[in-house]
Amino acid sequence: MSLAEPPLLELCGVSRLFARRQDMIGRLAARAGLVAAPQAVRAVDGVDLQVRRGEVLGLVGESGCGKSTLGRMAAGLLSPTRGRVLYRGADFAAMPAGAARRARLTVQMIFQDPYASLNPRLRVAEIVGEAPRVHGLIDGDEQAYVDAQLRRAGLDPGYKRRYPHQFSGGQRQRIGIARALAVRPEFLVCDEAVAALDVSIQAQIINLFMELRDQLGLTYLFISHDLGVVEHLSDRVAIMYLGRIVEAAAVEQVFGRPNHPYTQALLAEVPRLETRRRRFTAIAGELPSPLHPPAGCHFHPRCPHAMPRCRAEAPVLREIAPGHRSACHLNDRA
Amino acid sequence: MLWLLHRVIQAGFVVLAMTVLVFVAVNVVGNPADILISPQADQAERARVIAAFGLDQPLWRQYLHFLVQAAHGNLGRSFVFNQPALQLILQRMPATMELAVSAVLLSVLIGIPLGLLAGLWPDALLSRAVMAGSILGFSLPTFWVGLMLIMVFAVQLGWLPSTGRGRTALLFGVPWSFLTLDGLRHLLLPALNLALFNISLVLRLTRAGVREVLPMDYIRFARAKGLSPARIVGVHVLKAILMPIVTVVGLEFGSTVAFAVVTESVFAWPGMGKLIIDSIGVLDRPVIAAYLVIIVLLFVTINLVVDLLYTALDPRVRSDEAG
Amino acid sequence: MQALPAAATAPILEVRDLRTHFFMRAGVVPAVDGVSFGVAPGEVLGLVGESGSGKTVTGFSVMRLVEPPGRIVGGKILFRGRDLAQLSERAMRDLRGNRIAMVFQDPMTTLNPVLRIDTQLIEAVRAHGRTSRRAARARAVEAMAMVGIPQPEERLSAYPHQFSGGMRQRIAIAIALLHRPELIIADEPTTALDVTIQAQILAEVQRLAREHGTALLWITHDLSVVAGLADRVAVMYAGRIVESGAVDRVLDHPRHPYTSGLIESVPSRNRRGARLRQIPGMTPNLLALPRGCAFRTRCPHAADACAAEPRLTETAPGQMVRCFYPERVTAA
Amino acid sequence: MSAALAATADDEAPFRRFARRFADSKLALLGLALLTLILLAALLGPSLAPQNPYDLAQLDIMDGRLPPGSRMGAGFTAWLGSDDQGRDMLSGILYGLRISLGVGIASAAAAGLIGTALGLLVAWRGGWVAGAIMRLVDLQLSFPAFLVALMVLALLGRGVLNVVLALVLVEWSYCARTARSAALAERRREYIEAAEGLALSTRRILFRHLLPNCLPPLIVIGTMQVARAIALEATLSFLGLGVPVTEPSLGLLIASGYQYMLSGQYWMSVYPGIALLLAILGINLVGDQLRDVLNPRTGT
Repeated sequence: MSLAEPPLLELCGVSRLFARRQDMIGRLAARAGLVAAPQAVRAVDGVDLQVRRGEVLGLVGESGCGKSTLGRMAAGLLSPTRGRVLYRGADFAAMPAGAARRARLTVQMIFQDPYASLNPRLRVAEIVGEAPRVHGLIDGDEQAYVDAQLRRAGLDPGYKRRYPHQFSGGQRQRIGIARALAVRPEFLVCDEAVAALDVSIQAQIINLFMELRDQLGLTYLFISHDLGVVEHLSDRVAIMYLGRIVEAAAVEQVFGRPNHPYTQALLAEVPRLETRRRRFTAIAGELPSPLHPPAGCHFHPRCPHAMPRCRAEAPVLREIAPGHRSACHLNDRA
Repeated sequence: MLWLLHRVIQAGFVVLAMTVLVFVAVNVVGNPADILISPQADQAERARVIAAFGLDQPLWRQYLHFLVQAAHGNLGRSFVFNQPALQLILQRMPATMELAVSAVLLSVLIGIPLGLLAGLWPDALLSRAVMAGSILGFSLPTFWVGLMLIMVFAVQLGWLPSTGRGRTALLFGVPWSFLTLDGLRHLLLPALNLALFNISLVLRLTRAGVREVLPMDYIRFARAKGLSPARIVGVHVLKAILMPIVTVVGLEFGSTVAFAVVTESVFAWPGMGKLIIDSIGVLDRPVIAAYLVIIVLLFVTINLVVDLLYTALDPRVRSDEAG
Repeated sequence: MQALPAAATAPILEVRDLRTHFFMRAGVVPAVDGVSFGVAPGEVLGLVGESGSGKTVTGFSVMRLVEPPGRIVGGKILFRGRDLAQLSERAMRDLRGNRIAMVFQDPMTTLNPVLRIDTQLIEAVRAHGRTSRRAARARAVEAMAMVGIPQPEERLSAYPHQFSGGMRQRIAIAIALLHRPELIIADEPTTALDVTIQAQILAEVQRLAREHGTALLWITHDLSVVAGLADRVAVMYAGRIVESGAVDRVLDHPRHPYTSGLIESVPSRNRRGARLRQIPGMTPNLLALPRGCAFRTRCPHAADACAAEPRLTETAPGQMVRCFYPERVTAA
Repeated sequence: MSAALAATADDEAPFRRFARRFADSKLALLGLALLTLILLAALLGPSLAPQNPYDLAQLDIMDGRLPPGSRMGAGFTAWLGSDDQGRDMLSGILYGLRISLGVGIASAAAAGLIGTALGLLVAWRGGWVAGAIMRLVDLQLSFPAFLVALMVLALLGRGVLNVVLALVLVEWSYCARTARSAALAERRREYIEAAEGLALSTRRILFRHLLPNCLPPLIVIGTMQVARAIALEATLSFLGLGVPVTEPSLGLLIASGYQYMLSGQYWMSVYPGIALLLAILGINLVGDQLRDVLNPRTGT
């Protein structure tokens, strides 16, 4: 890690709570002790994470672990309840409005659902061209600019007068990519960006992401539940479980020498093409509800190595080898 | 439990808010003194009456007085009938309730089967006819249909009477029309008239529910279990569509009571709706106030009951803890 | 047309030249167009395909649960020698949930949200044969325990929304197992679940199928799941089976360019960070399929001959391929 | 499966697709024809009517209660008869239609604007003001529109403007609720998030992205509201609480003819009633098909 350059994106102790909405009577009843006050859901709980310029950071976790919430905070779409999101060392929230607007453009998001992420009432040309026009990013002819964006995303500009419903899922995802790139970002947050696509289309989009990275020097936060995809295109990987990062390291380390019992279980259970007629054995237990996370280490009820300490004390994420961080009490014993 | 408390407190707020509105509507807009005091009265007489009715007090005092009186069931005397207004309204209430309940029963008994038919076989000729008819049903203005019913069945054909309740019989000390044949004959046309809109509503709601539920995975899964069509429609579909129907029928009961004003006017049905129209005509304010208070209480009760039923029917609402 | 060579024992289900079409306003969609396969007792057949390939419609066709505008327009569905396509609805109902059961993709929507779990289990018990409520309840408890639901007695009186997705899928599987069916059709039952929960469900299914000798038709888009679970695999593309055979044979030596493309585009088959090998083009529009081989517009090996319709041919023992040039496809 | 079939998407432009789907129903086309006819009749009313029924100088009490087809004193034929004031029924209906439609459209438009604006605001901003507005909406929706309108008019007294005011007062809450729920649903969709991520101004997001996508249910509700308002106005006028006798709408015409119906002089009530029915029916037929076509689950 070069000391000279600050990370492109830095999350410092970021938490996000979602309070359950309550009306006045409910609040009064809770204050009078008639009922228990509803807890807030701690979707993201004290996450520290850095993304360096030019790298692809894969963020892996199962549903409800808070990875999408984390991605939205990284993209500036959601403000953290606690902690700071620093972009090149600067906090969006502390910038003057105009500067913040411009700064926000440098981080763009690619969404999961290719059907919901495009405005159905606008033509493709407007979907892609609106933001750069509004922000004065187009020097010459707007149509030529839009054509160039579409072509770069692998779409025929001849279709730009069409509406989103006239495209397939893969093509819609390309439109979403063209829309994001049209405002010249340097950082893309991809939230399950290939999960909804067919296998044969998924490979095309992953390839597109990698081409764009080379062409434009993009940095990615790549959020996915698919370990195979993350392993393929990430430089570093962070594993999330119930709002916390449990392990983060270079991709070779995570997939070669997983440290955290959750990472180990996850890797063991991914079906692979190479393993035939295997006996599936599964870690016990359900994914706990984020509403009532277990005390101590969130993973302890399902962990084969759980000790009394795990029930009481949450392990901190600390470095166990250069560049390899893990949050497990087992590491203290060694 | 909390939920019930919630609803009751909410209902209390609604009633309180409505009494303010009723008070403002009846006692502030226009000068009640003008109505209470004969124009021939001299200044001293005027002052005496104003003091007697508390009209010289500040508004909030007058409102409190109104509230206390209302709580004791005293909402003033009708100028026209010279009877306590509340008593007047309560006397007419059974007739209106009888009419409204009959109309709601008719709408459920006719609406649900026709809606099921139209939902299960949407392309059948009969279903299309039913749906076209239902548009007609909620397009026809109630009062005009009433006139037409009278013209056809009472004037032209002479089959059924057009006005009044007919012979009544006592039950729990209250006169009812549905207990005598003559009363039923009198009840039929107004009940049908009042039900027409609700029949269309229930029918369309049932059909929409069936169309929505039929393509659901759980219906296909029920078929995959090998269940009979009767059980799938009778248990899986019906139970799933029941909630919105119960809600709407419950809430429509209130609307029906309100709309009875129209039907009662057309058929000269001696209920509280006819009374209120007459009272508005002669500005009999205490009666209007009493009617409003009764109606507000009625609606708050209906809403509460509908909520309770809804909770009994939908398990997802009942344990809202998780979601 | 004999599709697959007979397995060691006579197949429990044999589908021959099945055609299920959807009659839409825009035209006829041949969702399933001449599909043949067989499943033997105790065997797991993986039916693989992308969206629109017709794999799900195939499963529903076997259950005779295709809804309008879809209709089975041809072919035979032989279950223990009886043609289900010709069976009366009444007779079919006796088979469904009894001797053939099905598990659906999305556990959140397969259980009726307004009925208690016990109602939904007990009605399934009582749909086939006279059983007292008490006995049916006992059966339900037993089935819940069998799929690994803790405290089945108490949980029976809960409603579906009180269970997680994984638990609901277990309940759906319990319902499928109630009458010890000879064949279970599973339509992507783990796709909507998380990795760790998917592994649990796969483990249960595998154990139950082995213990009861149930035949399994496992429909999925995920080749990796098929690799771990199935004995044989059939790959569908645009309403047809393009390749089938033993799992090892097909995955290690695919002979159809589509199968090969699918396998090669899985990230773990590529060098990390390198460009993935991809199939060009889009999943086809079933209303405007190219003449002849439906895959030829995306195929690297396509030639003039492909404008004609290729037949399924046996390229190796048990391996059937619908391609004119199977020898051009070599394993990577 | 359905997704796979939907992937065979057609290449039609949205409006053509909308028009084609609308024309699917012959009943809806009939409704559209009916509606056009009624609107034309109302627009051209004064030039079509043989008489100005509001001009007392043109009325002759000697022409009173003539059966349909009678010759009037002024020399024209009263094809639909005349009423007790000596008013030609056809002229009365043409003029009454103008009032009925005018009141219905004006009140629905005003209620739609107010309700949509408030509904969007509530969905977008939240906070206690929004909460208070929604409480008010809920409160009002739990009482039948008819009753609220009845009471408002009992307070305000008769008059065309008062009727419009009363109708706006009862109808805005329906539009507000519809707008709010549509906006809340759309707001959660990712294209709104994308627009925020592209740092577009709030005004732009609201009016170019959110509002157009909330319109379909609002159009349906708005259409039905016009029909409802017309029916409500007629009912209130029938009860003597609506428009004044000097400007009779269809409802008032029916009411004044009512007393003669029992003596067989049906035309004074029946013909205005048929006109009223056709107007409401036309609107409802169109609205009903719009609901099917614009439904996000089945439509464009």
